[in-house]
Amino acid sequence: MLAHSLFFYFFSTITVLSAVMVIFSRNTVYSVFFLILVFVTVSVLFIMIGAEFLGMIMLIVYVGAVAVLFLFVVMMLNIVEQVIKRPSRKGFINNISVGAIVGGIIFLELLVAIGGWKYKGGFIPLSMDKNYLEISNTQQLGNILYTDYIYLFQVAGMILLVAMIGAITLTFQKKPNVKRQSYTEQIQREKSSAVSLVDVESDKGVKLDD
Amino acid sequence: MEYAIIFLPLIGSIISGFFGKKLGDNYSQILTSLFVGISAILSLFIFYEVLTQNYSNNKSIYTWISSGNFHVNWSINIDPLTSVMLVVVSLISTIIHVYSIGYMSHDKHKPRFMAYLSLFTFAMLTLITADNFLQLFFGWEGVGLCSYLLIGFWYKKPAANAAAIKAFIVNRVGDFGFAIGIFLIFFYYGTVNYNEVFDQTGLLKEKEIIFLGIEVNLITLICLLLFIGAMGKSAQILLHTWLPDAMEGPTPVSALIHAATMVTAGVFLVVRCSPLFEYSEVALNVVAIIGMVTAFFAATVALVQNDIKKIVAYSTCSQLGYMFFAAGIGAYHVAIFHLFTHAFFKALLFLGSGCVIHSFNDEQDIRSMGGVWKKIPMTYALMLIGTLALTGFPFLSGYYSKDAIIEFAYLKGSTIGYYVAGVGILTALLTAVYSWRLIFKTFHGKYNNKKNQFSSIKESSLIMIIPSCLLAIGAILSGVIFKEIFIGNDTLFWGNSILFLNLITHEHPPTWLITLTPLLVISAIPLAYYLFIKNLLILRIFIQKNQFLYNFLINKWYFDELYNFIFVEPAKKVGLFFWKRGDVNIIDRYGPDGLSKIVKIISDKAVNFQTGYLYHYAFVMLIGFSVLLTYLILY
Amino acid sequence: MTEISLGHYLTLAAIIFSLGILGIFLNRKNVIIILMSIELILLAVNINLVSFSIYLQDLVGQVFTMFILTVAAAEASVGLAIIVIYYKNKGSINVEQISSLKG
Amino acid sequence: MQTIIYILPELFLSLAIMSLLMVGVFVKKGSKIVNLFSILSLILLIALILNQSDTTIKIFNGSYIIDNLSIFMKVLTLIFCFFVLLASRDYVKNTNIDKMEYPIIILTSTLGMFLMISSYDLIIFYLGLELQSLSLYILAAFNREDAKSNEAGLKYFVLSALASGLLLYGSSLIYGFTGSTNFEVIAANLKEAQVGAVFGIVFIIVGLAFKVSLVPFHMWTPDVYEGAPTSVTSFFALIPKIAAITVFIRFMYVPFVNLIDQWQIIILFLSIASMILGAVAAIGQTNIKRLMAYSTIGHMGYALAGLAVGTNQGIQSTIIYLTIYLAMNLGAFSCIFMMKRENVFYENINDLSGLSKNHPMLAFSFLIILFSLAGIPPLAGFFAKFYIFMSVIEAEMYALAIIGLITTVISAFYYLRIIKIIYFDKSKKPFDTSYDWGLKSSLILSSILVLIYFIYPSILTNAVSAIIIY
Amino acid sequence: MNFPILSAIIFIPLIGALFIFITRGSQKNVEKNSKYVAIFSSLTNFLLSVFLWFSFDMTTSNFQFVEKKIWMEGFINFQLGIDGISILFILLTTFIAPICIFSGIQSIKFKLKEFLIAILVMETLMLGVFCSLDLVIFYLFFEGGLIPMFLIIGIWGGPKRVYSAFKFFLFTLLGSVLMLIAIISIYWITGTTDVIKLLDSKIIQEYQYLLWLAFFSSFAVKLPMWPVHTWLPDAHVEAPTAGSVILAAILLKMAGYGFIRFSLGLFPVASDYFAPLIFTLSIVAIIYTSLVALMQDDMKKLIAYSSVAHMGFVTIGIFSLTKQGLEGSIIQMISHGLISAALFLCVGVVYDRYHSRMISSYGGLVNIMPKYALVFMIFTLAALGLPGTSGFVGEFLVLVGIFQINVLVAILASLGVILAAAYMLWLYRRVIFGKLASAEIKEMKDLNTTEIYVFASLAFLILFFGVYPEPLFETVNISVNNLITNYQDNLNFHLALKNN
Repeated sequence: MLAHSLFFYFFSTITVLSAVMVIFSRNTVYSVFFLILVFVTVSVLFIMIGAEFLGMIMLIVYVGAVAVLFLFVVMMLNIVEQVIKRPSRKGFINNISVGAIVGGIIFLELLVAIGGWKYKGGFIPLSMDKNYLEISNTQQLGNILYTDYIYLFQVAGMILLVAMIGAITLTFQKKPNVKRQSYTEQIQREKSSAVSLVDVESDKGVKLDD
Repeated sequence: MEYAIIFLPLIGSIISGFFGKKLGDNYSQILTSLFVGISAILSLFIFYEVLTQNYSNNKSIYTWISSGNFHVNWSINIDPLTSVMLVVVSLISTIIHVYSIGYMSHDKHKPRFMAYLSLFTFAMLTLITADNFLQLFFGWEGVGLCSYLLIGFWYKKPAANAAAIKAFIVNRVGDFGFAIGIFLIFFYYGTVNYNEVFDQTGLLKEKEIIFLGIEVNLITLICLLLFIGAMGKSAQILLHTWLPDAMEGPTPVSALIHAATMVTAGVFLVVRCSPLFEYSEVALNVVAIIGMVTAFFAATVALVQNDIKKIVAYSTCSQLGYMFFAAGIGAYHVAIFHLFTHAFFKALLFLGSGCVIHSFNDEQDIRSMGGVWKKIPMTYALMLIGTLALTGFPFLSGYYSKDAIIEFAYLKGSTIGYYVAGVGILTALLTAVYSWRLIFKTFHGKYNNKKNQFSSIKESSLIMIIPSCLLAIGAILSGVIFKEIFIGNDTLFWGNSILFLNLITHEHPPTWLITLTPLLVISAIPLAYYLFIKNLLILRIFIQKNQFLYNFLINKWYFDELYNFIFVEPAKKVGLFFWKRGDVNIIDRYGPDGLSKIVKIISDKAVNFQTGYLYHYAFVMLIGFSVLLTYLILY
Repeated sequence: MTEISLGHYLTLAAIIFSLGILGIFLNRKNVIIILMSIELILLAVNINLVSFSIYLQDLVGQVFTMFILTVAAAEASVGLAIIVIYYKNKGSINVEQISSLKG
Repeated sequence: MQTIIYILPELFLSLAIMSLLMVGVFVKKGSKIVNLFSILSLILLIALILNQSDTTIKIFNGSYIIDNLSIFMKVLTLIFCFFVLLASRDYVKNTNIDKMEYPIIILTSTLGMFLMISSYDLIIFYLGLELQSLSLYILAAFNREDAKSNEAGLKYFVLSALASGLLLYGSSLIYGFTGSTNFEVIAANLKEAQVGAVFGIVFIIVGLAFKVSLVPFHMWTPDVYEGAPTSVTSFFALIPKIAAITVFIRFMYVPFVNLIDQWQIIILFLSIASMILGAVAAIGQTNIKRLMAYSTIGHMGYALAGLAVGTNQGIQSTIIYLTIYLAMNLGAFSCIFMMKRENVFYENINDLSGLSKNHPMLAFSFLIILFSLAGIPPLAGFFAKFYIFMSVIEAEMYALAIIGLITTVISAFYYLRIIKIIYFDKSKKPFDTSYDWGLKSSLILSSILVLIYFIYPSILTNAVSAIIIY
Repeated sequence: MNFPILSAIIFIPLIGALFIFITRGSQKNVEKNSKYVAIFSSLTNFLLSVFLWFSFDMTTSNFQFVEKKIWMEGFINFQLGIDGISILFILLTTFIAPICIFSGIQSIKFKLKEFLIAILVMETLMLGVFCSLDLVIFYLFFEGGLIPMFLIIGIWGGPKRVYSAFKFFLFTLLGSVLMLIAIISIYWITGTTDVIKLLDSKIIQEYQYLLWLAFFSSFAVKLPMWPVHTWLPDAHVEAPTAGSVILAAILLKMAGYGFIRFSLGLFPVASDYFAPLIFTLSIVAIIYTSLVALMQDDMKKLIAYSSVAHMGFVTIGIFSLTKQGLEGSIIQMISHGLISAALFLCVGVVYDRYHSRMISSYGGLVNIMPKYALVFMIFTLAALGLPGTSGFVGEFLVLVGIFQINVLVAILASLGVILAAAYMLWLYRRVIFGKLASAEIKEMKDLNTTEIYVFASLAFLILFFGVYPEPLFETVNISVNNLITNYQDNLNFHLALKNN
């Protein structure tokens, strides 16, 4: 138990601190790195309480795909260290104060909500429960994902498809100056379209001297 | 027959009014005169029947308004009072129709003029033949309208237009009282029919009502309100201002409307309502006092006026005062008698002055006349007869009626009566003075006119003179002939049409009274001659010494200025204030325009929120969200 | 203190959630940071769901988390695509310059 | 196998999407074919959906529901999707968004909406929502050469992602506090107001309100409407509202039905705020699409007012309002599509000036539609409001009714302003008159509907009377 | 006979409008055909309504020619029917509509087709207001009128038309939305919006006050009463002649009709309670607007202000709740409908010729337009309530009626009569009398034949009803009696309820 709580505090502290850094870091690349750190620690926490599959997926999807994508875009757009113009310093202070107040209020209210929860005794992670250890978390998820949630699974596929179409449609450009090969065109090419004879009149050409 | 009397003028008016152009001037003049003439003959016939057979008739033509128990008929009611009025109206009207043919011979709009005259006759006839207050009111406003139209007949003259409007509006003020009187009558009697009202009056005489927070006697109140109407129409003091101005109209109009008929409608009303007035001592006294004051006031003003028609107009005003105080002391029949005689001689005076004006080529100022009596003897004679009759020269018509009024007032025996009699005598003297002033200034002395050659002055055409002669005959004889019938001690002529609660007998008036007035009147002739012809200096000095008094009189006691100051200007100012301040600056500014401005401001604010910055949008969302959350926590 | 309860996890999630919101408020640099803040919010959701799922001994929460992961990935790809084309057009993704549409 | 029959429309739609995608990729100049077939498939879908039985069926462990509401809303979605595609064909052809992906993405978003409409479970709802939203992000930014379109897409994306985040957080709370994601189970477990669950409700309402564009979660609407290509704007203004309102109804009246005291006040607040802002902020607008955005905000406020009432009548009035709103907006956008001069599309309101002279019929239709939007009787827009106020007043929410009607007056102002420009102002150069038949027909249809709806208004009431949720 | 005559009357103009709408062809032909169709349909309608009047049974107070169709299933039926009060307004409407069309044909220079459509649609809507026996239907027609009127003012109006049209539209809309709330509330309180049923049902006293106020807000704006009258002068001034005519002659009457039919019929307790308020506002309106009218230099504005004053009499009469007052106000409405229509047409005549509404632009018109001067005189006199014109009958009865209730009100209202004389005569004098104001107006032509017929018919009616208003009284008599009896019963019922 103690280990559990120690780990929890350790990782959650890191999580919170890196989350803070995500927001406050001036360098966007650093922000992305801190985001990755947040994901990693949270996936550790997940694994800790018995949601191993999700923990791992988290690493793969978030860290492996999403965060890298972020990084990629940041690099590509070269907005790593943008010069931040602060035309109105007052506005910034206002932003901080308003943000802090609103964020604080929401946080406190969430605490109230969480405090209102009537806990049924202690929080026992599944990993401690013997009965559930017989089937792994992954298998459990698999069991229901492909049966009860098959419809959702399909829909998720659809979402990914849309995301793909969208990303391609939006960013894919045929550049007019770039020459591309088309085998069919090359093969079907005939003489008539390729070669033409031109009668050249004499003395009408370009005079290089002028 | 009654229908013919009333509707012939209307038909004549319509034909001449709408088809006058096609008909031609002559035909429309002849037609209207003819129709009115027939109506006059028929009225005489009816008068004769009333006189001999006590004929009376109440014809209901059809229902005019019937709303719940408010039920009014168009009707023709013939009784002695009506018959007298019928004669006066239709006869004078006929004469003036004929006279107008001559007088208006140079005007371009003859058919229109004749149409108006006939229409007026029609309205006046409906007024007097009414058997209920509402029809009376119809005629009342109808004659007001015609008066308006006729005063403004020469529409190019701004003064005429102004006078016309003034006449109408001042009359409206009177009508306002009249109308409220009718409301009161209907409210308490449940009817506006004369007979039904008069029958109940006895029962209601003690009734006190709260009117606008003041407790008053019902009958008194009704009478006073009706009398306000009468004051307006009959140009009594306070509401008299329109009458002198009305002289802007053509002279026949002045004769017909503003001397002989319309203005006497007020007297007619009071007499007609004698069953009401008799029950109200207060109202009668008010009538008497107003009449008295008017008589005196108008006479004083007439003393200094220079416009020939205005003098006659003020004289009319003054004579109407006589009639009213006659009625006010309860001598209704005398009032009507004076009305009757006055109609003749005053119409005569007007027609005469019309002739004078005509002769002088539309000159009206008596200072620019004089010394022409030989040139226009007929006119002179007519004017002389009229003046004599007016001043009450013995044995002419005015003598009988006016002196009768004074005598009755004296015999009444009350304080008011004595006052009235006194003022009546004084006024009679004044009347004589200004009348003779008129005569002397106009016909005697030096010829003062600059515009016209002396030789160009000529007698008016026969078509003007002959009708005037008829009137002259009336002015001379009407007093003698009808004295006994109208105001004789034991006359039964009036029948039920006039109610006397306590009839004043005029058995034995004191001799000094009988002789005093004529003496004064006659003595005024030389006095006037001396002052206005022989020795102008005295007056001039007198005027210089009493500049204030003179100005006071020549400005007609400053009534016009006063009204202008109290009513007209404030009304305009308030109207402007309401419009510019009230409507534009307050209602619109804070109402629709203000609201739209506020909405616009809010709109701009709301649009300003939409800064375009992503993080602002997120702020708004999150702030909104946290507000909702907080609200629910606190809720 | 020593025993880690559901409340601890929920509190952690709440903190991360609030930080995500704060991030949106504070950010004056570029849109990508906002996207990352949103990712933080999603992470908070995931923590919530997983811990609830464990607590309730009910797998639905974890399934839900999986789908959220999927969607988050898809969203990130589309979002970044939009950012890229925006950058191509405007040469900047500074949030203070994204305001041609307003009013 | 039985289940498959029930989800036949969804299956058909997915298959259509994939096969059309194939066609589009592999057939040269496939965009025309894709366009045509996607429109055709919508018609087929209507047939398929109408074929479904009208008894309530729940499938996939009760996570997917097919009932009167869902059928009605799906049909509504399809019909208007069909007309929007038809009306915008001309526009799409004349701008550089004429790609084969365009109809496909519209179809995917439709699929997402189907999922939302039928969802009976938080997860499936979320997936449907995201499917739809992803498609919409893409659509908003579809004109990638146009910076405005990109900006619209970016703004919509960021804010929508934020809204989804909030919504998800709420879902997680609800899940935690009730132990289930199924609507009925949630309803069964949410008997009394627990703070956490109430929070969850607020979070979810915020997410939904964003989709319906209610104040203060509306901020994206004007910008996105203005920036996105007009064809996409018309889609935005019409179709997602159907699904969002349906989901709103479902959430409020199935899982959260017992906590009506808690959420009613929120809905009221949102509704009133939207009415006011929609009325006020549109006044100064010069871009007609932007103006339509504010108008939409206002209209959604009214629609929500019916929802706040908490009766079946209220829900039905909301649905009627929505339907009439769709018809009116279809007409309005058809008119906007006609603002074309020499193949360039105009968006400024002033470009309409003197329209009545050059195009009397178009002006007349616009007139009818605008008056209807303003809610002036006897046009359909009035009846929409009438039903809403019927139910609002039945619940004795007089303040809401009065505010609603006063904002009607204010909003009448800006509709009148357009009419003023069309009818009272000097005419400009005429627009092109070579309208596409699809555009013409959708305009004529919608304006006739709006105009003659008063003859037999029971037609909609009868149609929705079967929808009983609560 | 089951011929739905009321529906026919209501929808004939609409059908005419449809015909005009679908006419195609060259500009000239279209205009010609539209003219014929418009004149034909409006005249047919007038004849039909006269026929309706003749077949109307004046001996019963029940609603006649009742038609009922299911409309909104379950709660609202499309129900039409008339009693003695409404039929007069129907006649007025069908009479004024052709006049407007004639006037429009004369003076509208562009978009004539659309104009005729607008007028015909307007006619349909106005007739609907007077025929409908269901609150919702009533509201539909009542509000629907805003659309064509807005267009008439806005398209064919004067230079400030946009402001005026907006003011008119938004002002009246704001007023009537509250009425919509009240109508719906009535539905939920009583379970019906059927007027016949509602007249028998007794709405609880506490509700009545608010409902009355809501209805009042709508009618007061429409009527218009002080201080919400400011839209009227603007609207009148800017509207084309035909628009002003419709506005003054009929639109304002819808509010008066509404007061009689709904405020009195449905909320007697509240009507009783609020009558002093009405009196106060009306008195203020009469005196205030009369004084304002006195200062106007724009003819139409002057007449518009006078309309406000005249409508003040109407409200006073209605809420005096006496037989005379009610009948008087009905007659006043009819006569004001005719008179104000005529006066606006008069202004239109000179406006068409010289394009100025300023009084100062004219003067001495009698020299060149004697016929015009004559008709103008008749209408001026009618407007100032001269006995013998219909204006007098109405005004006088109203005053008789109110005098029985409140003397002070009667006296103050009578003051308005004096002022009316002042401003009308002054107007007349400045426009017609005097010397010709300028050389340019010398070219103005006198009335043409169409105008003469139009004016003659109006003048005839005004004078006819002035000396023989009996047909009007007969028509409304029983209905008004019934109205008052019901009102008193209802009031007593509530009083008894309160006392117990």
